[in-house]
Amino acid sequence: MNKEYLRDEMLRMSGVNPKKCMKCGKCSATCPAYDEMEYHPHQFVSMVEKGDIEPLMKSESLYRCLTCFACVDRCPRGVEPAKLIEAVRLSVIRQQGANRLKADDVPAKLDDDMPQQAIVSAFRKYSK
Amino acid sequence: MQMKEYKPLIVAFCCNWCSYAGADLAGNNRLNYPADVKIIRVPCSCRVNPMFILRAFQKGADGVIICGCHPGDCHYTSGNYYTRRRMAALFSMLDFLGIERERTRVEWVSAAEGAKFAATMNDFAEKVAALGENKRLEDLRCKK
Amino acid sequence: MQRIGVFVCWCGSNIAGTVDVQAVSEALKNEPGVVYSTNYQYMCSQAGQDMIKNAVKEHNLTGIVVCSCSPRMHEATFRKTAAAAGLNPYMVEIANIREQCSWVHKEMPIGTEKAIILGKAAIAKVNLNTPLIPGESPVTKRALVIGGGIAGIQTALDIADAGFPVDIVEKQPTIGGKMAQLDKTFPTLDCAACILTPKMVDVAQNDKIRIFSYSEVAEVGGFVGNFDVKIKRRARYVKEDVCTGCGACVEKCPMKKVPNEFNLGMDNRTAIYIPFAQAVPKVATIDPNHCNMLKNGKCGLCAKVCAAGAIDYKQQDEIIEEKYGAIVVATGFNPISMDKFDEYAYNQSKDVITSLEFERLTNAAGPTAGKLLRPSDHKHPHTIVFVQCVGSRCAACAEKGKEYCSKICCMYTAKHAMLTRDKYPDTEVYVFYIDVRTPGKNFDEFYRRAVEEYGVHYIKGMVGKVVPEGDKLKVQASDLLDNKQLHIDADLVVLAAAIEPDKSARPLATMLTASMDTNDFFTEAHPKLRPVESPTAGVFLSGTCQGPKDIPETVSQAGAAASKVIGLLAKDKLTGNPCVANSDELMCNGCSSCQRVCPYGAISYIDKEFRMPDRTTKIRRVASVNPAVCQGCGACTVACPSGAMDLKGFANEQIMAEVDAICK
Amino acid sequence: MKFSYFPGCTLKNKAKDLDIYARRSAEVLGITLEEIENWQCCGGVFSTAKDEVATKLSSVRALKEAKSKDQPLVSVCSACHNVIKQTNHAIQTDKEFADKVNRYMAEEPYNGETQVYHYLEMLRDVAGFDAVKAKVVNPLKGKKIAAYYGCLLLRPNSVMKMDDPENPKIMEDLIKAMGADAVVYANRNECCGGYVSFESPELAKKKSLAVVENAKAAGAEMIITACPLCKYNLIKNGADIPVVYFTELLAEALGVKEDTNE
Repeated sequence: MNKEYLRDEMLRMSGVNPKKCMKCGKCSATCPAYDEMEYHPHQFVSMVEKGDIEPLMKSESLYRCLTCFACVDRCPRGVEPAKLIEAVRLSVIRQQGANRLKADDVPAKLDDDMPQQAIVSAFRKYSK
Repeated sequence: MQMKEYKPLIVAFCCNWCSYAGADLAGNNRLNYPADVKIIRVPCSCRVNPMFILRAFQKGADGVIICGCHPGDCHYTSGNYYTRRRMAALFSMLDFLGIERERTRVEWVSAAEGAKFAATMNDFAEKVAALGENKRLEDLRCKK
Repeated sequence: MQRIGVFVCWCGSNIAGTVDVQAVSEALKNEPGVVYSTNYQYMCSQAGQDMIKNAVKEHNLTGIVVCSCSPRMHEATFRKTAAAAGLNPYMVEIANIREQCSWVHKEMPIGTEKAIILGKAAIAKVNLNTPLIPGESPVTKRALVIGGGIAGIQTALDIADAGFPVDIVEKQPTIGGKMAQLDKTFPTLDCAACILTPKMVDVAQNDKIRIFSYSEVAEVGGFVGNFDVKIKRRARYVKEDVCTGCGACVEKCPMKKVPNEFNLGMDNRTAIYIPFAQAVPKVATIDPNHCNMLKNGKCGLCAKVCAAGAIDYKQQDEIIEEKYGAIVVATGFNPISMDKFDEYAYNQSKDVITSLEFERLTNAAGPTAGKLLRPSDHKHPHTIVFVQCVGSRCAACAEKGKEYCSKICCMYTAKHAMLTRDKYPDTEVYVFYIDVRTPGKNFDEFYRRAVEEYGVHYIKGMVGKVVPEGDKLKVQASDLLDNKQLHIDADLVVLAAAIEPDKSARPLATMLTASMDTNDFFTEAHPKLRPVESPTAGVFLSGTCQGPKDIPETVSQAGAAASKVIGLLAKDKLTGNPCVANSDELMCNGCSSCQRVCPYGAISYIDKEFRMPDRTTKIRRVASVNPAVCQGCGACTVACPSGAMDLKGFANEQIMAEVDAICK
Repeated sequence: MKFSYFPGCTLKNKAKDLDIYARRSAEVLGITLEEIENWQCCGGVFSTAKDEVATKLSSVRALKEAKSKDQPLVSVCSACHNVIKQTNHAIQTDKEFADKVNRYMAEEPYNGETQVYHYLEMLRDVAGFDAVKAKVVNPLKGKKIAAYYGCLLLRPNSVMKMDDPENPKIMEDLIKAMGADAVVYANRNECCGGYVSFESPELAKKKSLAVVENAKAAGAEMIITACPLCKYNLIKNGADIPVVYFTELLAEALGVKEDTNE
């Protein structure tokens, strides 16, 4: 896919300007899911800026982001990396047949105490 | 019938510290721009009273441009900010009166920007010429 | 009616090549007011100038128009010529037919036509010119320095050295400022006290310098050369001229639990105190918020033990009034509050400290007598994490941090890291940085020594979170080069807090009508060419009040500010620019619009008595321009709704006449 | 004072305690909660994508209903509050989004007029913690309680504006008002692992334990939270001190916990 197109699409969806990044790495320093991620928040910012988005789309990292907004709040430049991750993730699951979580898979993952909130949130994050 | 070639009449107000010096630099570097542009020197762009601009249009000017130091560089610290605000108000009023937006302009030209000065004047003169003669505010009593 | 002479210059072929100078001088002959018109090869030459002088006499000229090069080139020359011929120099106008005509137009007819129009505009203006005489004002030969840190000290010493009296106003009980709190100074590692305190003594002993400590500037009036300043001397409840600084009172004071601001609250002082041993002036001060005698009339021990009888519980704040010719602002900086950065747990753990606190912790005169011990349990820290850029380069939101680089942090952190490793080699030291910025003489070499010789771990990345748990500080950070998240159990975390201008600067700027930027740093008259002057005449800038600076830079700026002050005070009279604003009192309606837009505070309002047609008198509030302060920008002339305000030399009528001449 | 109340799906099922005690406590404090009719699930997480519209409509409908009654909107669940408040903010600040949303709204458009409160903000700003303190009949004397905020209550701060996101004190102030001791610990605003517990329980476990350990190290005997998912994660991953909803504790302090005639 065309790099510029993909990048512009991500920027439009997220409303993020990755050029504001000063590459301090505080987003990745603050990320609670860092060790579970192949690409880290600061890499999302720099790779999206370069249009290097396809590797991100294929990465499991998309589903490890907890949407806790710590990177958004602590970024000294107001870059908001979580919004970029969300944009890339959405652009994947919006593709046909790309749902990560299917209704049939849910029962196996449930336990008695799991709140509804967990299920609906996971659906929002993993499926379209 | 052969029309006489139309030449616009353009008045440029230039602040003494930046834009007037920028115009001098354009001269030093022999950068051409139309002779239709006549410069009036003012200490600061904020010295330009909207009355001067109205008077120019009244007397038959086709375009008026105000040049000042770049925002933040004003010799008098904040004069060009006043210019920016005042001219925004004036230009919208002129627009209301039917004087096209392209006939007025505020431009920031530093003392080092001779090239920018010439380019600005070329562009402005071209745009004004394209609009043709300005009739709206001309006071018929001023006609000889 | 004026009698105007027009002098068209050929400038060799520079003008004559594209402009028919003969035609120009002919065409301008018949303009209103013109009685003489000629042209010559080089008007600026001696022969050309003589030609003008002779014409003035011969034709009884009252005004001169020179059609030549830019006024920025030779306006001054021709004004002198006019003056030599007995004319007022401001009766000369230049039509710029070189830079703005012959050099930018190629064809002779076009150039000639434009030159004639420019000449007409200049003639139209001269017809309305009036002789202008620059105002003169006397100079009070005394300077005021506001702030007694290293910047203020150096400026005062340099001014006094040139023989002018100087007063220093310092709001703390002692001069010395931030530098007095520092341990060592980069990149030479000499001790701050060793180089600062002799200067403080010099100030104290200099008979040209007066120190108003524990004092603040309360009001500023007047203008360059003639400032009237009110200084509030806060009551210190100790007679300054009687106290010997023996310290007996401090020893006996029973109120020993007052947080010591000199050590940033890391230990306590007494209610009557001398901030530190080398304080200047070395006199005690009673803190009225903590003194039992002042609060409820019980105690009075210090008065009993004071052999000199210096204690005076009845002392009151006092306002003194002084006159100054120049004012130097040296109000300095403070580290920003860490309240908005609690991801670093500054408010949650005593062992998360700022760099200035670290400075006190390692200072021999500090709370731990120079031993590096953790504030919480006084144990020696074995792992120290330094975090750079806390609040600096922060553009996310204004209430959190500062958009600018604080400039000094990279170097002092390298110093702290190096000194720690030098004194305590068993300590692991980590520095988390975004960039290491070390532009300065021997600065980068210094930083590299910290890395290469002292084994400080420099890691590119930021700290995201500090979690105090047990007696450890769990530091979570990123290592961008290794693409790893690090977890370090630290004993001490040191934050390089951004610096900001002192809070007193903003109200002071208002009093001085000196401009500030959005960060509350004072703006300089020109960022490159006039870096130590404020745009407000007579106000000069020294040190960090103008922007982040280290000590060498501060000292050189302090000296530069002093030299500007000396240059001003050396004059007996100040000659102003006569092209200043001028209000027609009869037309002024007293609305204050002009006052609000004036960047210099040159306009004030006075109550003036007017005689009415019926022979009664009426008092009206009218604008009055101080010609010594006005710089002649003309902002007020446009703001004035009644048309009362005008600018000499660039009057409404004159500019209108130019417009008319061009548009004819 | 009357509030429109958005309970949310979990509060009708697994987190009934959070709901019931919130209602009872509000009553004691003289606040009426009117449950929004036909509310729909908020979706649990707010998508920050500007072009994501349909998933935010349930929040908009609730907001619009509150507006029609001229009432502020309150919710207790952190997730519901986060989604509703972010949606409201998006409508207020992103005109394109507001236009798209309003294509789904019959008749009256909605432009972000409703004021959105979290129950804690309602206690602080409307009832006042002093009033809460005055109504306490069973002061929780001597209890060392740690507030767990998680991420959703506080972040993103530019939208939520509830408290200092790095050093919040709203729940600590409530704990003090109830007569207990508030334990302050750094991880109280760190994520528990959230919905990722669904996919990678190990990650959730690590994060949850870090919170619990930090609270315990600071001396906590109990953790309170406003979020069903936080509570689930902390308990499931082995919290060995009680984790309860703040409303349950509030009801206890106000003396309405045992009153089960709902």
